[in-house]
Amino acid sequence: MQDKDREKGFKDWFLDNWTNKPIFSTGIALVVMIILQTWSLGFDYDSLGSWFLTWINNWINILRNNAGVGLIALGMSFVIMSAGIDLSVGSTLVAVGASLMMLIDRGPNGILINLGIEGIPAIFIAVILSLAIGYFLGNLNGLLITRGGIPPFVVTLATMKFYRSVTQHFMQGYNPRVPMQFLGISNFQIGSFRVMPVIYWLLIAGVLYFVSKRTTFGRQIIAVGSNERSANLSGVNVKKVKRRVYAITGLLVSFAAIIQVSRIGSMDYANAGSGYEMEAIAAAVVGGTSMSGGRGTVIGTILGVLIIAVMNNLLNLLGVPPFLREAFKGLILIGAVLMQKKQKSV
Amino acid sequence: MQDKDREKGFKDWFLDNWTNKPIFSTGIALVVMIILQTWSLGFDYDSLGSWFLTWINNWINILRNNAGVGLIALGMSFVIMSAGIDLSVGSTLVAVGASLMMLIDRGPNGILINLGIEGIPAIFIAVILSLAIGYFLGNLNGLLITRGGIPPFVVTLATMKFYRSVTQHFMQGYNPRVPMQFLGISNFQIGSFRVMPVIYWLLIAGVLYFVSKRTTFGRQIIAVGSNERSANLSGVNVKKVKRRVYAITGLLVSFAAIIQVSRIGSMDYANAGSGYEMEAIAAAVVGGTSMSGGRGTVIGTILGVLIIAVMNNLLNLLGVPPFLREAFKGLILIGAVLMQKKQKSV
Amino acid sequence: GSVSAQDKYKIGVLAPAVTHGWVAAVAYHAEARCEELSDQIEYRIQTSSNAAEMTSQLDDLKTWGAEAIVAFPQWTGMEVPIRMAIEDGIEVVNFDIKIDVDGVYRVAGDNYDMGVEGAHYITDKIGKEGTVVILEVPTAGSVSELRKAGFLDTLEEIGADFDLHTYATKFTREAGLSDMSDILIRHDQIDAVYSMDDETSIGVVKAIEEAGREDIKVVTGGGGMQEYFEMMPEYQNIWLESALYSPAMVKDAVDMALDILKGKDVPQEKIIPTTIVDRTNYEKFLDPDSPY
Amino acid sequence: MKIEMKNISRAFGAIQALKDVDFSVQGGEVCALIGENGAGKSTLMNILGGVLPADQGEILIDGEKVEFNSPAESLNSGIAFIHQELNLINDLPIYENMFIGRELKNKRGFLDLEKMESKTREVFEKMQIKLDPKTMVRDLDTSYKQIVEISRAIMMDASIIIMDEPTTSLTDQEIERVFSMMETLKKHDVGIVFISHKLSEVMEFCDRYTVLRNGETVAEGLVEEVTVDQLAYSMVGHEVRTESLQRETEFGEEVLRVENLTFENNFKDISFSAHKGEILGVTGLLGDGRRELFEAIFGSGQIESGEIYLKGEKIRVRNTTDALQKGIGYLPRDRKENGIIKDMNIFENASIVTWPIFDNWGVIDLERQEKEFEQQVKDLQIKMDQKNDPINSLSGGNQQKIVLAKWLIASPELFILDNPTQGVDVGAKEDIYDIILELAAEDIAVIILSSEAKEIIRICDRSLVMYHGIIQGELKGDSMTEHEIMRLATGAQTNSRQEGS
Ligand SMILES: Nc1ncnc2c1ncn2[C@@H]1O[C@H](COP(=O)(O)OP(=O)(O)OP(=O)(O)O)[C@@H](O)[C@H]1O
Ligand SMILES: Nc1ncnc2c1ncn2[C@@H]1O[C@H](COP(=O)(O)OP(=O)(O)OP(=O)(O)O)[C@@H](O)[C@H]1O
Ligand SMILES: [Mg+2]
Ligand SMILES: [Mg+2]
Repeated sequence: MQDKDREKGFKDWFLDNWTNKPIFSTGIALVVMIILQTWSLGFDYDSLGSWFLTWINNWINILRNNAGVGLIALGMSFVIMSAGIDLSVGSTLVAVGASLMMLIDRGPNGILINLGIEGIPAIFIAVILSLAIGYFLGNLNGLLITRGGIPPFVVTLATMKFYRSVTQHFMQGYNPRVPMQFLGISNFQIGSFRVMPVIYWLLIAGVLYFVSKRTTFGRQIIAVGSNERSANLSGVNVKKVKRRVYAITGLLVSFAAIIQVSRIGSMDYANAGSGYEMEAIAAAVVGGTSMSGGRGTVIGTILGVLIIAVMNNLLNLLGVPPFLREAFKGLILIGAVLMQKKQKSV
Repeated sequence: MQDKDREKGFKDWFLDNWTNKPIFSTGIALVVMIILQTWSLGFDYDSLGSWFLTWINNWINILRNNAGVGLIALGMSFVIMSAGIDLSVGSTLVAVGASLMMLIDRGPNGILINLGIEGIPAIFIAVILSLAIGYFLGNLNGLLITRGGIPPFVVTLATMKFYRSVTQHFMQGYNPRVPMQFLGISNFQIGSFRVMPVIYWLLIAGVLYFVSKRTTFGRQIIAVGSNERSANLSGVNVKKVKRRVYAITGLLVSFAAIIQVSRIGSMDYANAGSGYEMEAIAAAVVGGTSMSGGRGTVIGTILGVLIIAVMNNLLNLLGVPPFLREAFKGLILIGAVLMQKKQKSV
Repeated sequence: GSVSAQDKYKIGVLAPAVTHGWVAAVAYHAEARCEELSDQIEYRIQTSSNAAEMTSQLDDLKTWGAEAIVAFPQWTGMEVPIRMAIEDGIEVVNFDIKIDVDGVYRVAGDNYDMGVEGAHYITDKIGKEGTVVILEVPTAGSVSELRKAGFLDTLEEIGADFDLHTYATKFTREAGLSDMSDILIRHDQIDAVYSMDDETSIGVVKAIEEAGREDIKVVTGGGGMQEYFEMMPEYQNIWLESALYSPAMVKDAVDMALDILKGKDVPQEKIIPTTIVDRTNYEKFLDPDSPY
Repeated sequence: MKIEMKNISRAFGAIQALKDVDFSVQGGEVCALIGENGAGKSTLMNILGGVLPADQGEILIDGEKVEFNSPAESLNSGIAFIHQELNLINDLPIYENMFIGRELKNKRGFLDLEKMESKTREVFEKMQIKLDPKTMVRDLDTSYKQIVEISRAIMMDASIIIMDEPTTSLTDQEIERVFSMMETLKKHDVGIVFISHKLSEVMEFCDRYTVLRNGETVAEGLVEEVTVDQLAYSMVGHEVRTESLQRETEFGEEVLRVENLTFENNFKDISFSAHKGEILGVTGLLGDGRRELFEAIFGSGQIESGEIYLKGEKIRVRNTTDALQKGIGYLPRDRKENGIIKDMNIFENASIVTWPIFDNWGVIDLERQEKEFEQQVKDLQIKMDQKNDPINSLSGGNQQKIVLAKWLIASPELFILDNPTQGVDVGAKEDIYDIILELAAEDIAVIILSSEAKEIIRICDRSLVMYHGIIQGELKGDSMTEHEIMRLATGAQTNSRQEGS
């Protein structure tokens, strides 16, 4: 009797969370995918230790490879929560990456080296300046949207073209050389694990979680995205909130650029970051952010990034026929969202 | 005195239209760009005749080259008006194009030829079937969105991957040969002008204009996109309207695929139609469609397509440095939208 | 149509949109060469991302009055529009992906041959047995398909008995890095990686390094990227190879177009054979001025 | 604090909404602002609230000239504003909505959510509102939303509170509580501007009144010196009928019968029927579940068990389109969220329901729609400029008339009206009652949902009173009194044995 009761207790708890907490069902979707993934790693009871090490390494790979997009997705989810969109993230990444590399370049054109600044101070200054540049570019998006009264889609489509194009134009034919020390930012090892990007991602996500829950700005993003008119009538400075959301996204993109440059030591201006806008939007939406604004969470977005990351990882591990890989991605994407709590329609 | 009055009349008329009719200001933006473009063709008073011929030919090129995207943009604007989005248009184009080519293929695997059907009947059947396939693929998007309760962004991102990937998988290494007669669909000349695609575009746009203004379905799209709840409580079958919007977009993409295949005589499954979703969305938004639904017009979208087309044409004619071309596109895009009536903010 | 006889020739270049490093380098070289020749020619360079867009640019070049066109698609299926251009009396020089139309001049490396050379290189280094990972790029269309076909056909011809695993990736170092790190998890033993592009290969090498793996003996590449060349001597345990398909070849295509307009006698086809670069000979190909 | 508005004028295109209007209010008094629909009340207050700029005129606070360019500026000088249409953030919980724009922070500058929640709880307790402050506003019914808005304004420590029709979806019980809160505020020297079409409220609660008609002040003075009839007269410019509408008619056959309808906790085991020519009222307090019940009958909500019979035939209503085709009409409450399509013009809003009914092969029959529309504009005396002006350019009451018009054009056999006279002025209210009576005379079964007991008594032949999702009792004829309704609505058992029919 008691047993049955306890069982019912769990079932009720589960159903209650399932229907009322979107994040819960997103989490379940992720768990199901992780089970699939674990199984595809060929669980082997005899050599549990080495199997587990592989499992851990696989996860560190996943997290490290997605730290950059993960940061961008967080910014994107704020933008979408405010009922906007930012297509320029990939191009901002390239612009910031190029500036960063020109700053720390050890070649003849390196900016800081020509000013006589080298070593750790140079790296420090370059990082700060890159963050400032990203913030500035994001802020520019925000200004065009709020002061110019142009739809976010158009503004960021335009700057997406502009930022990358100008970067390519100025960087054509020049390959900056990044100093070895700089690579430590991402490649520093803790034990035998290269987990720095993961740590940055989680730290920043923690800060943003706090910002979204516990600051005026964080809550006003939701107010503005949910009902701009009501927010304005309640005395919220709608334009300021919107502008800041884009600026912060620019800042997060800078972090991603720093991680990316310090990880690979170089950047391909034509291609780096291309398609990140779609990946970031997809992660946010899979994580429960509503494209019409007002709804979304930091944790949901992180889960969304992980669902997409595990999906890519899974397909590589399973060795799906290359030309069908994207088809499977499509199926998994729909499956993962179907598994989640249904949107209330009408 | 009278003169001044008349002047004031014009000014008032202009200002009134400018502030109250979004299409008017969009039209003005287009006119400004056409003036720039005309000027860039190097107006030459001495050889007016040949200059004019060049001008006309240039315009026929613009229209012909944008008929496909133009059709897709019309579908997209309906989708966006209903507060949805369709990212799968490019992939649907490839899927329909491949089916069409397999149907009329003159090689060993050609479907209709193997059934003993050739010539005009084969072309006729192939066209009808292609339209049906496009309608079906669009309808599938619609069903997943309405029955599955999955956000349009996720559904069409998934089918965008799925449709192209499956097409590539099946078409790998096979190049169908399109019969010469088929090329006539797009290449038939009227006088010395190859204008068939333009005619198709304008005819279909005319029908859609009527649908959007005068039919129950057309007006219900706006109702659904503006306030889904109110629409539902007014007896509108919201799910049906939404599903149909995607199906019609699929149909329009089929028309675009037929035009494209009959124009170029082949299709590259990896690249064809890639980026069309962005171009179509951009055209719709530049033409005054609101990303949050409820607002948009057929004429606005056509103007949007033309603004973007003239922009590309202008840049090609001016010979902007290739790496800066995209930067100029970005600037013109913002300029064109800034020139339009400002969105009322808050 | 061209109106009056002008003293400069009008040459148009149709390039793909710069979606990855090698293509960007081609666009760079094409522009640089046109600029050098600017006392003799007027030029326009257009970039596009698919056949339909390239076709409309072709129309725009006609409007502008191009007499010759250097067409450099990254996709198949430009035959009909190019045939129409030739019918309108425009000279066409084709670079890279083949446009199969009578009357087209052609300057190119050989994508198929790059695969052939890759197969020879790998069997040369690891013998005819072992595990080989092929990284193909479905999104790149025929470039990838040709290289892969050359590779597989040659393996069969040689009679190599590899355990082959094919994966999809992209021509970028980020994709190379992230996909390769998954592949390394899945396979405990890999002897060689057939990668088709230097950008991908840079990511692959980075993934191998991060995983601390020592079983991989060969990583191929394609294109001819300075950064990759410089990595070659740093890895003494892995043979880093690149099948050189120099983006600078596009200069020959521009020159050929000019020669045709000048009425000089030019060969219909100029195929530049694939050159293999690895740590034994990379120094010959280092060029501090190269953009790529 | 004393606020004076002097010589205020404001035009919207050709319409002169305000002409040289003076208005004032000061701490410790409640000033009623009344007038028929479209008289300019909301416009005047929007100018004071910084929502709209005036074309002309000035605003003085304690004799000093001020200018409000945004709602924030007006708020900051101590003016709280409850707008005619709900203005809450659906995606935030109640307690955060209470503090939007002036969030409480702790010493380190972070949000003090706990304090915001407990303060909200305090106010709710004072007002005897049983609401969990953590509930998402999205999940609240209109009446609860209105209560939240009022509580928010009350909590703001404002010197002046503008209330633009604050009580439209509240029941008498809540209205009483709101008034007692306001009484306290008044004692604390807060000034209140009170806009309402319920003149009894004005009489009961206000000190002064100002009447607007066509954008001009037509009367002002002290409330104690006038009668309801005088106020009504100066609002609409003619006598307003007050006699009872009770009528003696035979009802026809049964149109709707429901048996044991149940959905979760919203409504349980509901059985009743409605007949041709009958006007059936359904009332109750907040949370009685009547909206859910009738939305379900209209095909927009869910049903767990039970049956619906239409003209004796058992039916299943799959969706609202199906309901429309079967001859069921439903006028929802809360026009902003459920009734209006803001991107469509007046004419389209009035014809959306009938597009599929009148169309030829999918093509809208414009001529017929226009004819019907003109008729409704005349019957309902809708005050508007061009029929293709945006719906938002109409005053609140006129928007309500448009929403009503779209269903009248469809002429359903069974017509459910939820709060049909929300925000409608006294004159037009009578017109709407007449129309409802006419419908009944044409053998249509009419069901009216209302929280106003007076309205139910005035017009209905029979009424059902709901309590927590069940039908607590049925009242008819002389037994239909405010007292009896209130008794049932608060859960008391019925005296007679007339169970649910
Ligand atoms: N945004 C607007 N655009 C055009 N006209 C408007 C606008 N807002 C109000 N009006 C017009 O101004 C007049 C006054 O409207 P207002 O909303 O002030 O009326 P009201 O007295 O509040 O009426 P109600 O009792 O129905 O709420 C009306 O004729 C209305 O149509
Ligand atoms: N905020 C809430 N918290 C808890 N229960 C609620 C809440 N709102 C509604 N309910 C419950 O849901 C059911 C339906 O309530 P609802 O307010 O929707 O009915 P209604 O017919 O709209 O009432 P009214 O006509 O008074 O507005 C009731 O059982 C009520 O107790
Ligand atoms: Mg009003
Ligand atoms: Mg209620």
